[in-house]
Amino acid sequence: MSAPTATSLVTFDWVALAPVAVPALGAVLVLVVDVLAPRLVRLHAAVGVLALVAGIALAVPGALRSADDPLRTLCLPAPDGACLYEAGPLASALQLGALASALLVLLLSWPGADPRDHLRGGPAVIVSLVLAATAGAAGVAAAHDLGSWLVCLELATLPAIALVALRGDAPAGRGALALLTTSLVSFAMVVLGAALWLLSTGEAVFAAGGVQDALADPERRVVLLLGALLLLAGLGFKLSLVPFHVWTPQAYAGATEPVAAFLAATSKVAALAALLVVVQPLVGAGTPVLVGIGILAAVSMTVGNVLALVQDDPVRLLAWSTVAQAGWVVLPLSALDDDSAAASGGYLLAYVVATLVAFTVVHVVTATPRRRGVVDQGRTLAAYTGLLRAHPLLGGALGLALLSLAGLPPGVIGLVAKVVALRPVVGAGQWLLVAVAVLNAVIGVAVYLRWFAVLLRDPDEGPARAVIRRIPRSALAALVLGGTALVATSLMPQLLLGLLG
Amino acid sequence: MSGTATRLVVLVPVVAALLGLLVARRADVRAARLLAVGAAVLAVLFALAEVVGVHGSSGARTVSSIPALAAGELRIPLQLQATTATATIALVVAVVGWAVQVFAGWYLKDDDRYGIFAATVSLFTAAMLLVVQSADLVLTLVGWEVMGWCSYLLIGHWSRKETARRAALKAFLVTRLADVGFVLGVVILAAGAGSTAYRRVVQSWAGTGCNDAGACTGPSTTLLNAAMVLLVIGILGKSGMVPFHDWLPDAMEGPTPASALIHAATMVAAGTFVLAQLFDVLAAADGARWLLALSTAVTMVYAAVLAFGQSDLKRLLAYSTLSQVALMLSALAVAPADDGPGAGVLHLYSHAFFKALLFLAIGWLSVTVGGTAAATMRGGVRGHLFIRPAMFVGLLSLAGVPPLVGFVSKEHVLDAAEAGIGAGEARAWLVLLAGLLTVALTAAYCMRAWIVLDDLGSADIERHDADTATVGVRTAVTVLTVLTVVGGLVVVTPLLDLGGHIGWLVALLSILLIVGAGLAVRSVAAGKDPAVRVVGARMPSFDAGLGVDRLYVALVARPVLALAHLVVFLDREVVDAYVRGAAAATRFGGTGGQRAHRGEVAASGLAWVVAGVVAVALAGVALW
Amino acid sequence: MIHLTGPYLLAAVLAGLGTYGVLARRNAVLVLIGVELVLNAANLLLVSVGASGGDRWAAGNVLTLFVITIAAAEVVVALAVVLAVFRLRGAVDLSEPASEPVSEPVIGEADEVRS
Amino acid sequence: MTALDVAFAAVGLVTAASGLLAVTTRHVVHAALWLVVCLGAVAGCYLVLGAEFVALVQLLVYVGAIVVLVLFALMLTRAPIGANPDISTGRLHRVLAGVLGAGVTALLAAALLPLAGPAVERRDTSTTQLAEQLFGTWVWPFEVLSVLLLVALVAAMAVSRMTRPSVAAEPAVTGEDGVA
Amino acid sequence: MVILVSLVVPAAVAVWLLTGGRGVSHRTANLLASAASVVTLAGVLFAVITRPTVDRAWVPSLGLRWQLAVDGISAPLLLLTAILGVGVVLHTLDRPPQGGTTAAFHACLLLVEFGALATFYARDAVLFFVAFELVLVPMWVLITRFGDPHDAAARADAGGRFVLYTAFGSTLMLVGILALVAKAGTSDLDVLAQGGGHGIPVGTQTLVAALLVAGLAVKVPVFPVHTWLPPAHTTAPTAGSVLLAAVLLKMGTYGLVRLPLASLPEGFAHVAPVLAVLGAVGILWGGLACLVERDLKRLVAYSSVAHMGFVVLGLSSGTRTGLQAALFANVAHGVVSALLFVVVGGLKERWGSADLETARAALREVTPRLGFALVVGLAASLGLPGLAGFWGEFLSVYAAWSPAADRPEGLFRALAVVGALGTVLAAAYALRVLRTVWAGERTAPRIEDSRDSEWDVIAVLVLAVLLLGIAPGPLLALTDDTVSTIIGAAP
Repeated sequence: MSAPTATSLVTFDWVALAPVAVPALGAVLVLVVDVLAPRLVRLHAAVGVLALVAGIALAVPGALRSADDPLRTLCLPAPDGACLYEAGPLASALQLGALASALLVLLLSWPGADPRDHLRGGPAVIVSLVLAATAGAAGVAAAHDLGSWLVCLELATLPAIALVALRGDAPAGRGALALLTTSLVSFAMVVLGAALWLLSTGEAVFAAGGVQDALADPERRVVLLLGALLLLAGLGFKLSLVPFHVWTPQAYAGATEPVAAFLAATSKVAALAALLVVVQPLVGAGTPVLVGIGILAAVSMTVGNVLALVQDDPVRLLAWSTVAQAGWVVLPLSALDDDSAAASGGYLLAYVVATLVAFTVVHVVTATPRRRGVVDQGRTLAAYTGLLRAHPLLGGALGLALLSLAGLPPGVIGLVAKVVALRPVVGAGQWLLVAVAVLNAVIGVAVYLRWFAVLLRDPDEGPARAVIRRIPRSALAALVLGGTALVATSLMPQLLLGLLG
Repeated sequence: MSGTATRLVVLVPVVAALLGLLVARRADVRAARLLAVGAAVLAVLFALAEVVGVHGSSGARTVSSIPALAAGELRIPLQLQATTATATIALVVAVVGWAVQVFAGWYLKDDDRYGIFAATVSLFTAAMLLVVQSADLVLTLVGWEVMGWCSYLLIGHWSRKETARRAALKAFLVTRLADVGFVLGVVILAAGAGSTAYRRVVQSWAGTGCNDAGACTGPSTTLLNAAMVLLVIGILGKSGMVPFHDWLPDAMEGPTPASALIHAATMVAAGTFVLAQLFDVLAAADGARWLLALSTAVTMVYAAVLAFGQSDLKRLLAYSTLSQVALMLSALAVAPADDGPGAGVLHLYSHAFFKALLFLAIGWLSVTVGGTAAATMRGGVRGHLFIRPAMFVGLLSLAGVPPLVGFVSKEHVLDAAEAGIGAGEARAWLVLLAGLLTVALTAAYCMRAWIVLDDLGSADIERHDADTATVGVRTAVTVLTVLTVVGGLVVVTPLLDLGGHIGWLVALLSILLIVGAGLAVRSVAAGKDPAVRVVGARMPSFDAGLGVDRLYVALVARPVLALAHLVVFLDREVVDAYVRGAAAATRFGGTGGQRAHRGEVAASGLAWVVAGVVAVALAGVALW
Repeated sequence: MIHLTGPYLLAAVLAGLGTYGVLARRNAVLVLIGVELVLNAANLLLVSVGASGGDRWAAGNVLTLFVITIAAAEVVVALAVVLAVFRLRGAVDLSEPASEPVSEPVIGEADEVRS
Repeated sequence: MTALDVAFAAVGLVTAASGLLAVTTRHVVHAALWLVVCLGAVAGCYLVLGAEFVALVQLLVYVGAIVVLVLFALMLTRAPIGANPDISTGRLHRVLAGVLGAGVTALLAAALLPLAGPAVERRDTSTTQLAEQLFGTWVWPFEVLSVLLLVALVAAMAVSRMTRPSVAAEPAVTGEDGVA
Repeated sequence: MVILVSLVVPAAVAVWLLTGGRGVSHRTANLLASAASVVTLAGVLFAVITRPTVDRAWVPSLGLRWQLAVDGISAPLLLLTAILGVGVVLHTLDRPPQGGTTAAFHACLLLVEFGALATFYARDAVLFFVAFELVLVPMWVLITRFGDPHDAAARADAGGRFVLYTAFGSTLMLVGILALVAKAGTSDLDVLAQGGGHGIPVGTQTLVAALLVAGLAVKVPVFPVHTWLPPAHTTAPTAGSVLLAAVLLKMGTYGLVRLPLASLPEGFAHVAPVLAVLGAVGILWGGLACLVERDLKRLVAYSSVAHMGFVVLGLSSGTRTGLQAALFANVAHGVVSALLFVVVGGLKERWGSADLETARAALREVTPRLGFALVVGLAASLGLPGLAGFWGEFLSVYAAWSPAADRPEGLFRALAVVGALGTVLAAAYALRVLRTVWAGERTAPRIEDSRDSEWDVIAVLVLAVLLLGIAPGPLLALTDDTVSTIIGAAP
């Protein structure tokens, strides 16, 4: 990149920046390859996968560092000393989550994997969009200043809108429009919030020092809190927190399953990562922010669960489940102590693994060609009748994913995640919130077991027995990857939680 | 030696019961009979050995049974004891048990469930032996409850009969209800003593409460009275005293050997022995003694009256049991603390013999004549070589004619009451008067029974010739007859520790009463059943126990069932309604929310976003 | 010398107007206009921070540039989506409820034909 | 009141008025044109606040590019020329929107105005300084921004090249050939 | 190590049955499951004798450890679980399950066993919770898939109720555990028990104890959160009912002992009176409901509510006797209810329904073995001495009469009376059942008597009932040390 000029020289550590830079370069590279060899669609996907794998490999070192000694780069010279890029174990773990989930999404949308491939612009566009958005997600996790935070956040959002629209039918259009308008408004709110942040702290970095100064001054304190709340609200959209959630079911249902999976996984990682960057310096900011988060968490999980309970379309069910799980994700943040950020991240990663597996299975089941004369029920729960016996691998993976989401063993990872998420809240003694969480844990069990019960049925009871003859190899790979991750983390939750330091 | 015997006396019938259960499945009656009778003989022998063994040593001896229980603060040593009194009563129980087993082996020889019956009887005997020999309240409770359960099985033995099923149910439930008192009494006593051993309980409750240091901490009299009242309630229930009495006559639905067992030496009399063990405590509990005196006084007269009017001779015997057991217990209610419970125990001893004799005789007779109704049995004993003398002796003893064993023990009871009057206890008057009245009434119904059995109708020699009774049965009846005649001699042995002696004045009075009542009945009879003459059309009501059963149903069963229905209703409509309500509310919220989101209007999403932002911001700023 | 009251007030007014615009419009493109107003309000704040010297590294101005660029990128994508939707539905009315059943099996029918 | 204040008040008034018209007018195209005025006036505000370069970019990018795009979009979506009540939501909705908008203004004003304080010395940021910072301190977001722009372009092209669903179903039938 | 064997074997076999061995025949699956459960039983036996411990890190970032051990409180329950684990598998031998594959059925049985064993082994509060949750899904599958084949809606309802209700309870418990761990700074149950809540303010202790009690009460179940139990029992297959009654309910009481009682004695002292009252209400409530209940399985379920009331009453008294009583009654109820459910389940299979109002052949006449087993079960259920039920209930009443010094004596004494009255209700409903089902003169329609594996299971259970009743000493002695430690730790 360009050489910095003398006065405001920043250090550059390419290795540290690699988890962001590699996918971004990958996106460009895919476009280049597309120009050179437009017919080699599998090559496009392969380049994308390679970029993500490389990104994952390069993100690992950051995750293994201790929390006191994060990866820092883009640091200003001595007197200022602030760094624009700071990736501790938590941020690196979130980067890993974003990259890995994007990898699964790419596998799912592998060219030819979906016989209904309606995506316009060809695989290259999709791959590059996914890569770019992933780069944004990885970037926002480590962004330490308003500039890169805003840019990366938008980089993570904008391609997703296009991805939804790319399916190219009316529901997709509606979903994309909903996502678009909501995201635009939310982005405006975020920018407004960022402006207020800068105004009150006088700092363009998310650092505790400036925040403390601002908090000490009653007048600036209001502005800062208002800014923080606006940022929170803007990110609430991305996390699908109620009341910023309305786009979620529309966009999920409109998009193809891989894109929905992307929205449910990578996009959420980006959102939480962005939120954590904002929230961490606010430790000690006092109640308003915390109460705000708490209210959002409680309302989200309740609304999400209750509505998920009555859905018949698995994608919509997963959409509402996302809303509910988003509530759980931010729940620990309402008790802002040292553990809550890690708790939140841990819960998110557990959710991401489980939900990706669920989406993978939904994708396979929905995309399966039907026999002649068989009514298509791909997007109803009835299509999953007896899946566990008819197709053990799919059924087993989906079952495990659902149980993980419900937080019941054998989906131990989901259970452990609930423990992790509840711990800070209980520790802080926020009993009202705890009560809501307890109720929602129960409703959540009902939500997922309702689906799981369908899997358990006799396959012959189904109105139209789904014949899944052959799972595309890429989807199988995604399934195996996701399933293995789920099983492994269920057996050894430390694999996942350990990432967070 | 006596320790081993003590254990074996209990253990042998238990083992016999368990083996009996296994044998019962095979259709082989002989094996079951051999086992039951053999075990009974063994038990008698061991009991005999125990009596001999105990006689040599002095004082109470405790014998460990199974290891003591570690139940936290409470100590449950689970020991047995071997004293002369316990050994003697155990011997009596064993003998009666043996006689019943022998008799049952013949009486039920064609019954397809004889094996079970014999095993149950063995278990029953074991339980009674346990109660008798127990040195521990919990062991007593064990025996006590097991007896109750066995009585349920025995009474309901002929479970194909609805009446038998109902009688069994009633017997168990009534006694069980009363047992609440027994259990609580035991609990309170044990809680006070920190141990369930009789010795410790008596020490801590009856003692002056002064320890070595001289600090006197007497036990709370309220608690003491409460405990003993509760205990007495349990005993009243088991013994069929008013107001729990109605189960006992109904229990005649069981086979006669079972009746003999329940009525003679075991269940109904067990309370007497338990109270005798706790006599020192009881003596300090005035309230309990009053309760006991009242209930027994009422029962002895009431049951004697009802006995006279029964149309069924077996039920007559049942009511006589009530009356006699009331007499036993009344001795404990009034005997002065110094005299001890000897009179009651003595009556228990004697009643066991003659009542067993009477039941076996009447059972034997019923087989030959085909029923126990007075009308069927008319003249039934005439000409029978065994039953006639046995019946004669039994009824005389029941009536308390000297020098039979019944006379001896009854006089001791009356004497205890007299002594109680001497000690200035008002309830002793009550008991004495009721006792004397009972003496007359007893003589009357005995006379009636004899008139029915011997004077009326004609002997059917052929039926007697067809008598299939085995040698064993004849032996058993003979042995019991002999014991009834000579059993009174026990007062001159040291076997039973008697505090009092026969008061000659009262004895004379009672003899006069007996003779008078007997003659009166005889004169009324004039060739007909005196009861028909006296009671006449009211006999069905006498048979029905004056309708107490309906009272039970109305006062206890119906309200409880109504409550149960209420509980089920509440369970379904209130307790569970919350659960269903929560589920319904959630689902309702779901559909409502779904409807709200159905339009999928992008603009409303935006509206939500903006409204949310403003709300969050306002909330944040306002809360700040 | 300048009072900052003016910029702050104007920013507040613009944000309010933008909010109103977002909510009061049915046409997707016009909603976009509302969003632009809010963005400009934010930019105004950022620039005024720069003008008052309350920041380091010229953050106010630089961020404004960033936001303008991002807005441009957004508008590009937004207009593409709007056009696509217009072509699919013939209108870009945000208040229009979903006319077809929510989970219509559009794809399945096509597959059925093919198989 | 300094001279700068007066200048700011002038452009500010224009900004606010044109902004108001942009969100209330019933002419679709007028709305876009009022936006042009408003954004231009904002550029004037930037000038008053001493940020020449930003003002320039505002004019260039916003007024020059964005608004033109908006106008194009309006035309392509066959927006009606002339007054059209259908472009706004119902009355009640608008009242609510007004309340919320006023709420936002009030909230922001209430929070910000206490911070305004006395007049401050305007600090101009020279374009050189800005450039130095932009390519020094802010080089990383700047580069990411370039990726964002690229991706946005690609995405926009892909999305806008889509055909109608009935036609779109065809490539799927033939398999993998339906690439861009 | 032997602990791990007894955990890994059932889990591994279950997983294999669910994955690799899906298609195996009933006999093979049963053989395999039998082998696994027997090995498990051997492992548990060995563990109970040698008392090994396992302590390995599992999730260090949560401080969660595989901390497993055996002590006097868990040993009886471990044995009970392992024995019944063998029992239910054996019982399935002649009854190929309906509603799903046989492999899945056996796997569910083994998983429930695994979860229960892990719960009783666990010495870490959070691990305890995780293990506690393990049994939910397999049990739910047993109810909803393999339950009463006549009524799918009832199955779904019962299963849903079971899983949601208990999930609610366990989440509450989790909150309690987290609060406890946060306050006490450790999740090691032994350390918690030694600490005895020192240094935690009484108010907090009470709150946390209340949370724990509320959560665990669902599982026990204590009135008024018992309404999941009757439907679950009614619809579950026999093996499921047995596990539910004999193992799952025990996890609740075990948790009550381990968590609030041992770790927060002061707080528990404040909650105990309420708990005791609820327990006593449960005794009456269950007993009364049984008096008019028409469905035999529901009746046994309600009787469970009553029996667990005694356990709770004993626990609440705060004395060593009370705790001993509770632990004994716990095990006794496990054996007795298992026996009853095997018998009643067998009857329901033969009759096609368990409605008491339908006239049927008297068991005493046509199926003496089943009749005998029913008599023994009900006699034990009404607390007949010499059978398992007596000791626990008697000691419970005793403990309620003489509670610990910090309990309201008058209240507890009243509850002792209530408990004693409850035994009469037990007698009443037991005899009601015997009168309608066991005794009678009808001999038609004939049903087949118990034999083969069913009879073996029944025989073993009857023997256990007798053994516990006649010789309660070993069991009481087994728990004695630990009980003294726990109550002794109280200030």
